[in-house]
Amino acid sequence: MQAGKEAELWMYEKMLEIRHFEETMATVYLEGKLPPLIQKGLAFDIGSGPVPGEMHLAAGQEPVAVGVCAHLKQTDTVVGTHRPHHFAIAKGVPLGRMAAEMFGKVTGLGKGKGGHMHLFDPVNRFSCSGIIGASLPPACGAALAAKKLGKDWVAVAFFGEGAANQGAVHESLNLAALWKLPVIFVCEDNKWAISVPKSSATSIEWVADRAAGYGMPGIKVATNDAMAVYEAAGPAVQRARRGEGPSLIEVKTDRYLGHFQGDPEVYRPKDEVANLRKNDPIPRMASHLKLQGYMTDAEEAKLVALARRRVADAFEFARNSPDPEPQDALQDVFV
Amino acid sequence: MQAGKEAELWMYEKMLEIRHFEETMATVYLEGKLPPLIQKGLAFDIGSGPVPGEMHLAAGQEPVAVGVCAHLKQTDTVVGTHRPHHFAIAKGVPLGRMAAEMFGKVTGLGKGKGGHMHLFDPVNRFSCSGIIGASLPPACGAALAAKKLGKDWVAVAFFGEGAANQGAVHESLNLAALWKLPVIFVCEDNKWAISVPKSSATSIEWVADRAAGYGMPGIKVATNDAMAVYEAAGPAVQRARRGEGPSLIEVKTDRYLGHFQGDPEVYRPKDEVANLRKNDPIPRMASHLKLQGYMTDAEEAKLVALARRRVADAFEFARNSPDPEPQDALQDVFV
Amino acid sequence: MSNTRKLTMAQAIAEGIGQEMQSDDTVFVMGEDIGRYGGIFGATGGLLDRFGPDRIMDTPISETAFIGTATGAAAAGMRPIAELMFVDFFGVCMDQIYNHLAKNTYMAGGHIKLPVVLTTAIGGGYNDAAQHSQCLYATFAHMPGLKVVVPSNAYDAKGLMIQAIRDDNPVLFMYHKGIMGLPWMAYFEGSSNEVPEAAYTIPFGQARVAREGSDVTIVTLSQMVQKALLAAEELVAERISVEVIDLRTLVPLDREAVLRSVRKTGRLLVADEDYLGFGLTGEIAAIVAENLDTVQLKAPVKRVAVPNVPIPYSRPLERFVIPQVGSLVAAVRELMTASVRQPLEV
Amino acid sequence: MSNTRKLTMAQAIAEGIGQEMQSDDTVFVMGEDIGRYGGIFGATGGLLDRFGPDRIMDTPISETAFIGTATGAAAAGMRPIAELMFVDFFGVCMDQIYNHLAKNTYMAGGHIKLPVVLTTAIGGGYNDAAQHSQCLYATFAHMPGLKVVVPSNAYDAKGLMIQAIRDDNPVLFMYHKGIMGLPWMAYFEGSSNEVPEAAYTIPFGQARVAREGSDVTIVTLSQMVQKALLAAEELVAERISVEVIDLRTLVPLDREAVLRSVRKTGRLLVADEDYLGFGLTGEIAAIVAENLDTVQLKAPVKRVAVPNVPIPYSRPLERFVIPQVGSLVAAVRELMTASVRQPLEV
Ligand SMILES: Cc1ncc(C[n+]2csc(CCOP(=O)(O)OP(=O)(O)O)c2C)c(N)n1
Ligand SMILES: Cc1ncc(C[n+]2csc(CCOP(=O)(O)OP(=O)(O)O)c2C)c(N)n1
Ligand SMILES: [Mg+2]
Ligand SMILES: [Mg+2]
Repeated sequence: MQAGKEAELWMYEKMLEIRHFEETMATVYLEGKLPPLIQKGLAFDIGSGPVPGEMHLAAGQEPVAVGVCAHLKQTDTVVGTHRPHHFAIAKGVPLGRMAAEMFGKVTGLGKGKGGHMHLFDPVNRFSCSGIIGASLPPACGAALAAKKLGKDWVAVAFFGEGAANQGAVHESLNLAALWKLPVIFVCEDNKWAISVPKSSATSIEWVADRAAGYGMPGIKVATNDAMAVYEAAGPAVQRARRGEGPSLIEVKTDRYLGHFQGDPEVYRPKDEVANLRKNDPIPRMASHLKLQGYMTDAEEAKLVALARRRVADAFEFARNSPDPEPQDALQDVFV
Repeated sequence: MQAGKEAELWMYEKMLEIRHFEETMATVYLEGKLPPLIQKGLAFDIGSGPVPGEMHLAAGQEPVAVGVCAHLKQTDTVVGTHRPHHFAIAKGVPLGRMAAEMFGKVTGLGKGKGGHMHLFDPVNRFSCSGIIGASLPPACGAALAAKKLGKDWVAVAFFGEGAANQGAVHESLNLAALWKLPVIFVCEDNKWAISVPKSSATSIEWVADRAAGYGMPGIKVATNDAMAVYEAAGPAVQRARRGEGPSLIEVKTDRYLGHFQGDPEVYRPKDEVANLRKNDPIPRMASHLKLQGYMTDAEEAKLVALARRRVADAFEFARNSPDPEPQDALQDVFV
Repeated sequence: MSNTRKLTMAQAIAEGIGQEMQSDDTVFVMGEDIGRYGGIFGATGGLLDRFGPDRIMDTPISETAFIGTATGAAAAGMRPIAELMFVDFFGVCMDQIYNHLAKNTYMAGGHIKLPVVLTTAIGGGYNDAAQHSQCLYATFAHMPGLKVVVPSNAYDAKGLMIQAIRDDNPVLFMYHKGIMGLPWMAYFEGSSNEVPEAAYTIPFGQARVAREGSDVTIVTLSQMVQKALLAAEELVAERISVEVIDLRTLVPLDREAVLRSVRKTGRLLVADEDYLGFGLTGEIAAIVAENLDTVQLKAPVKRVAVPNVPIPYSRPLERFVIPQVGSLVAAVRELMTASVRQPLEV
Repeated sequence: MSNTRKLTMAQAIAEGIGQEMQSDDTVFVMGEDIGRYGGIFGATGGLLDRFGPDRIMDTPISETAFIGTATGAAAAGMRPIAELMFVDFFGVCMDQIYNHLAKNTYMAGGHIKLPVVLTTAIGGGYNDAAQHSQCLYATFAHMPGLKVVVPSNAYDAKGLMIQAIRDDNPVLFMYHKGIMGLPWMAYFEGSSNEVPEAAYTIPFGQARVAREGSDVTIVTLSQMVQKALLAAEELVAERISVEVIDLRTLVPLDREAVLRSVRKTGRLLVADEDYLGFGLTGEIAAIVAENLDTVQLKAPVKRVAVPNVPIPYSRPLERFVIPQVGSLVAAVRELMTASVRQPLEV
C-alpha cells in the first residue's frame, strides 16, 4: 500500500515538527540546570529551570509515530508512553498547549498538573503514561467503547521493546484478540530500555513473533523508515476498522539521545549514535520526496521553516503563559 | 520415554491416594455446613464445620500431578495453585500435617495459619498460593537459587488454563527463558476457570502454543493420562536438569467436582461430569497395569486398601490434633 | 412513594445496577464470573439474562487488562462497572487502579472524566485465610483519586450504588461478604432490610447515625456496624448508652459527624476489620486529636482492629484477630472506666 | 575504631550492600538498570565491576516476575536484594510483595524464612509528577509482614541496610531521592555525613532524637527530618525549642520514643511527605490520642502532609502540596499559640 504524495508530505512535515520540537526541548530543558546556577557540587540539577523533572525525547523515532498516525482520524485513539511527544504531535495534539504543560503553565493540556509524561488531549483522543506497559489496557477500552457505540473508531497503543515483558502487555493482547477489539499494538524497538539492551531483557529477537500466541497477525518493520511503517500499519488499521480484530506491529527504530536528558549513557558504545544518525530517516525521506518529484528544494526550505516557526511559537506561548496559583493544586482530583 | 513398572505403580498408588483424599475431604467438608445446624434460611454455610472456608478439590486431575512429579526428587521444588492437594500429595507432602492444616490444627503444616490454599512444606519443597498466576515467579526463584548454588535441582510451576492470561505468567516465561532457568511450567487445562470456559478467556486453543513466543519448547498432552504426562514431562525435566532452560507443558484434564465445594455449577452442562467420569484415568491405569502384568487383582485391592488407610489415618490425626491457642495468632509474622 | 420489600444487600446491589443499566445504555459490567454465575457474591445476579453477554461480560483472569479497559472505555464515553472479585487481589492490578483510573482526571487538569465503578468483595469471618479475607479500604482511601464506598446494609447499598454509577468520577464500591445475605454464608440479619423498588440515591460523604446514644461513640463501617449495633444492645443492660456512627463512605469522609458525636459523648471507640496500624482507626483518632480545642474527651481514644497480622485460617485464630461483638462490648466498658489527665496549664 | 569519611546516602547504601556481598555469597541484587548504570539513584554504584553480572543482575521490566523470583530464591537459601526503581510502580507487582513475600512466613506458621531486601526510591521535590514522586511507606506499613525502613541520612542508611540484609525477614528499604546526594539532583546537605568504613548495624524499631528540644515535638522520617532540623534552627530565633524525632523504621515502630518526647513537650507536630489521610500522620496522632491518660497535651495534635491530592507536576503546585521548611515553621508557631479545652469532670 503506497502512501502517495499527500500522505508522504504530511509524514515528512510531521517528522520535521517532531524533530524540531525535541531538539528545541533538549536545549530549553538545560536552562538553569547547570553550574553555577545550581547547588554547589552538582553537575546538573534535574529540578531546576523552566522545564524541570524527567525529560524523555524521541529524536530518531519519528517514523513509527507518523507512519502509524497517518492512517488515523481525530476520532481514533492513541495511547503513548513515557516518551510521548512524537506520538502526540503525529496525532495532532496542539504544540502550544503541549509545550505549556511541560513548562507547568495553566495553559497546558493538564493545567500544569500532568507534566511531560502525562499529556491528555480528549479532543484529539491522545493520552499517555509514565508507567511501562500501561498504554495497552486503556487502548483496549477505547476500542471496546467504539464497538459498543457502533463506531468505526480504532485505537493504537504504542509501547517500547522493554515494555514488551510487562504483564499488562500479555493480558491486553489476549483480551483484544479474544474480543476482536479494533486495536493496533505497536512495539517501538529502539534497542534500549534505559541502559538495558533488548537482548538482556527479551528471550526472543522479535516481539512481533509473540502475536501468533494470541492468534493475531504479527508484522515486522525492520527499517526506521516512515513509508515502511505506513505500509505495514495500513492493513492493520483497516483490519481493525473492519472489525476483524487487533494486530501487533514491531518497528525497529533508533534513540538518538539519552534515555532521559542528563543521562550519562555510560552503558552505550561511544560511536553508536553517530552511526545511527548516518541513517537519519528525515533527510532520507527528503531525498525520496525530491526523487518522486513531490518536493522541490524551495518547498523543502518552506516546510523546514514552517516546522521551526510552529515549534518556536509553541515554546513562546508556553514561556509567556502564566503559572498556576499554588492552591490550584487542590482542584481537579474529581470533576 | 516409557515409565516402566516401578514408576507406573508409583503413579497409580499416588493417584489412588489423591482420589481418596479428595473424596474423603468432599464428605468431611460438609460436616456441620448443612441445615438445620446453620443460620436459618441458609442452604449451606461455608464458615461452619471442622473444615471451614473455601475448598478446591482436584478429583479427576490426578494424572498431571503424578505424571510430572514422578520425575522429581525431594530437592526439586513444586509450586502449586489454589487447588493444590494433588500436587502436594504427588510431591510427597505428608498427608497428616496437610489434613491437619485444613482442620486448622497446631499440627498442620502452617500451625493452622495457612489453610488449604496455603500449604508450605519446606522439607519437601512444596508451596502454593490462592492467587491465580502466582505460582510461576517463585518457581523461577527456586530455579535461580539452584543455578547459583550449583545444584541440579529443578522447579515446577503448575497453573490452570484460566491463569494463563494473568500477567505474571508472561513475565515468568520470558524471565525463565532469558536466564535459562531450570523450570518446567505446567498448564493444567481442566476447561473451566470457575464458571468461565477456556474459549471465553483465551484467544487461542492451546496455551502451549505461546511457548514459541518465548523461545522455549511447548509440549501438548491431549489426554488425561498419567503415562502420557510422564512421557511428556521426562524430556522437559531432563532438559532443565542439564541446564538447557525451561519448557511449557499443557495437559488436558478434567474437573469432576465443582470449582469449590458448594458450587451450584449452574454454568455447567448437566451431563458433562458423568461423561468425563466414563474416562476416569484411575481405572484406566489399573487395567493397563494388569495388562502389563505389573499388578494382580489382589495387589490392586492391597493398594486401594493402603491408600484408604493412609487417608483415614491422616484425617484421624487431623481431627484428634489440638486447636491452636487464640493468641498464637500474634506469632510468626516474622521469624 | 414506591413500595418497599426486604432485600439482601446482594439483591439490592444487583437491583441498583440493573435499574441504571435499564435507563442508561452506556452502563455495562465486566468481571470474572459475573455472567452465568451472577457474581461469586451475587452482586450481578440475574443481570445476564436481562441484558445479555454484550453488557454483562465475563472476562479472562486479567484484572490489569480489564480494569484498564474500563478506564479507557470511560474516557471514550461509556460508564463501565468492573468487578475485582476479592479486594485481596488488588496487587495484580493496582497500577491501573491508582496510577491511572484514580490519577488521570487530575493529571488532565480535570479535562477528562472517568465514570467507572469498581466493585469488590471485602472481609473475613468464614475462614478464607490471608489472601481472601481482608478489607483494605484504608489503602484505597489513603491514595487520592477514588471515592470509597463501604455500605453496611441493603438500603444504603442500593442508594450508594446508584449514586456511584451516576457519579462522573471513579468510585470503589466495597461490599462485605458477611452482610451480602448469601444462601451459603452466615450473615448479620440487620444487613437485609427494607428497600424501595424505585431507584434512589444516597449522597456520598454523609455518615449515618445508626443508633443514638450519649455515653460512648463507636465510629465504624461495613459489617462492623452490625456488630456495633449488637454490642450497643448488649450494653443497655449495663445502662451504657452507645451511639453508632456508620461512615458509609471513606472518601469523602464525614469528619463533622465524628466530631459532632464525640463532642456529645466524650468517648470514642473506633472499630474496624482492617489492619490496625496506619489505617482507618488512626485517621479517625487523629481527627479527634486535631480538634482537642473543641472536643472534650472523658477517656483516651480506643481502637479495635486486626492487630497487624495477616488473617489466619484456623477458626480460633481468626476469631481472635477479627473484632467480635464481645471485643466491642469489652472496649466500651473500658472506656467507661478510663479517664484522661488534666492538661498542663500553659 | 575504624576511620570515617563523609559519604552521600547513595554511597553509604552501596557500601553496605557491597560489604555484605563480600562476606556472604548468597547475597545478590536484581533490578532494572542496577548493573552498568549502577542503579538510577546510585544504590548499587560500582557493584557490577566488583561482583560481576551473576550477582548484580539487570532484569527485564517484569517486576512481578523478578520480585517473585526473589521470594522463591530466598525460600531456597539465597538472600536476594531486589530493587523496585520507584515505589510508585508498586501497583504492577504488589501481589508478589504483599500476598506472598510478606505473608508466606506467617501462612507457613513460621516454618520458612524469606530474607529479602526490597529497595525502592521515594519522594518528590524535583517535579517528577504524580507517578514518580510518592512516598507510600504508610501503605506498606499498614499491611503486615514487611519491615519498613526509611532512613534520613548516610550513617543510618548504611547501618540499617546491613541490618536489613542480615535480617531473616522481608525488609522494605525506602530511600528518598532528595537525600541520596546524587550529582544531578538537589539534596539536603545534612543527609551526607560521617560513615565508618567497617560494617555496622543499627537495630530496627529505635527512633533517633535528631535534635533535643522542650517546647514542641516534630515526629517525622526520611527527607522530612532534614527539613524539620532546618525549621528547628530557624525557630531558635523565636526562642522556640523543637525536638525532632526521626522514626527511622515504621515496622517496627518506636511508639515509646514518640510518647516520651510528647510527654516532655506537650505539643506534637507530625510532618510527612506521604498523603495526609489514612496514613502515617494519623497513626502517630492516634498513638497520642490513645495515651491521653499519661500524656498531657498543651495543644491539639497537628499534622502536615500532602493534602490528599496526587503530586502535581508544576513547580508552584508541587511546592504547595509537599510540606516545606516554611510549612513546618508555621505549624510549630501555631502549636505554640494553640490550647486544648479542659476535659469534663466525670
Ligand atoms: C512499571 C514500570 N517499571 C519501570 C519503569 C522505569 N522505566 C521508565 S522508562 C523505562 C525503560 C522503558 O524502555 P522501553 O519500553 O524500551 O521504552 P523506551 O524508553 O526505550 O522508549 C523504565 C524501566 C516504569 N516507568 N514503569
Ligand atoms: C489474581 C486472581 N484473580 C482471581 C482469582 C479468583 N479465582 C480463584 S480460582 C479462579 C479460577 C482459576 O481457573 P484456573 O486457573 O483454570 O484453575 P482451576 O480453578 O480450573 O484449577 C479464579 C478466577 C484469584 N484467586 N486470583
Ligand atoms: Mg526501548
Ligand atoms: Mg481451569
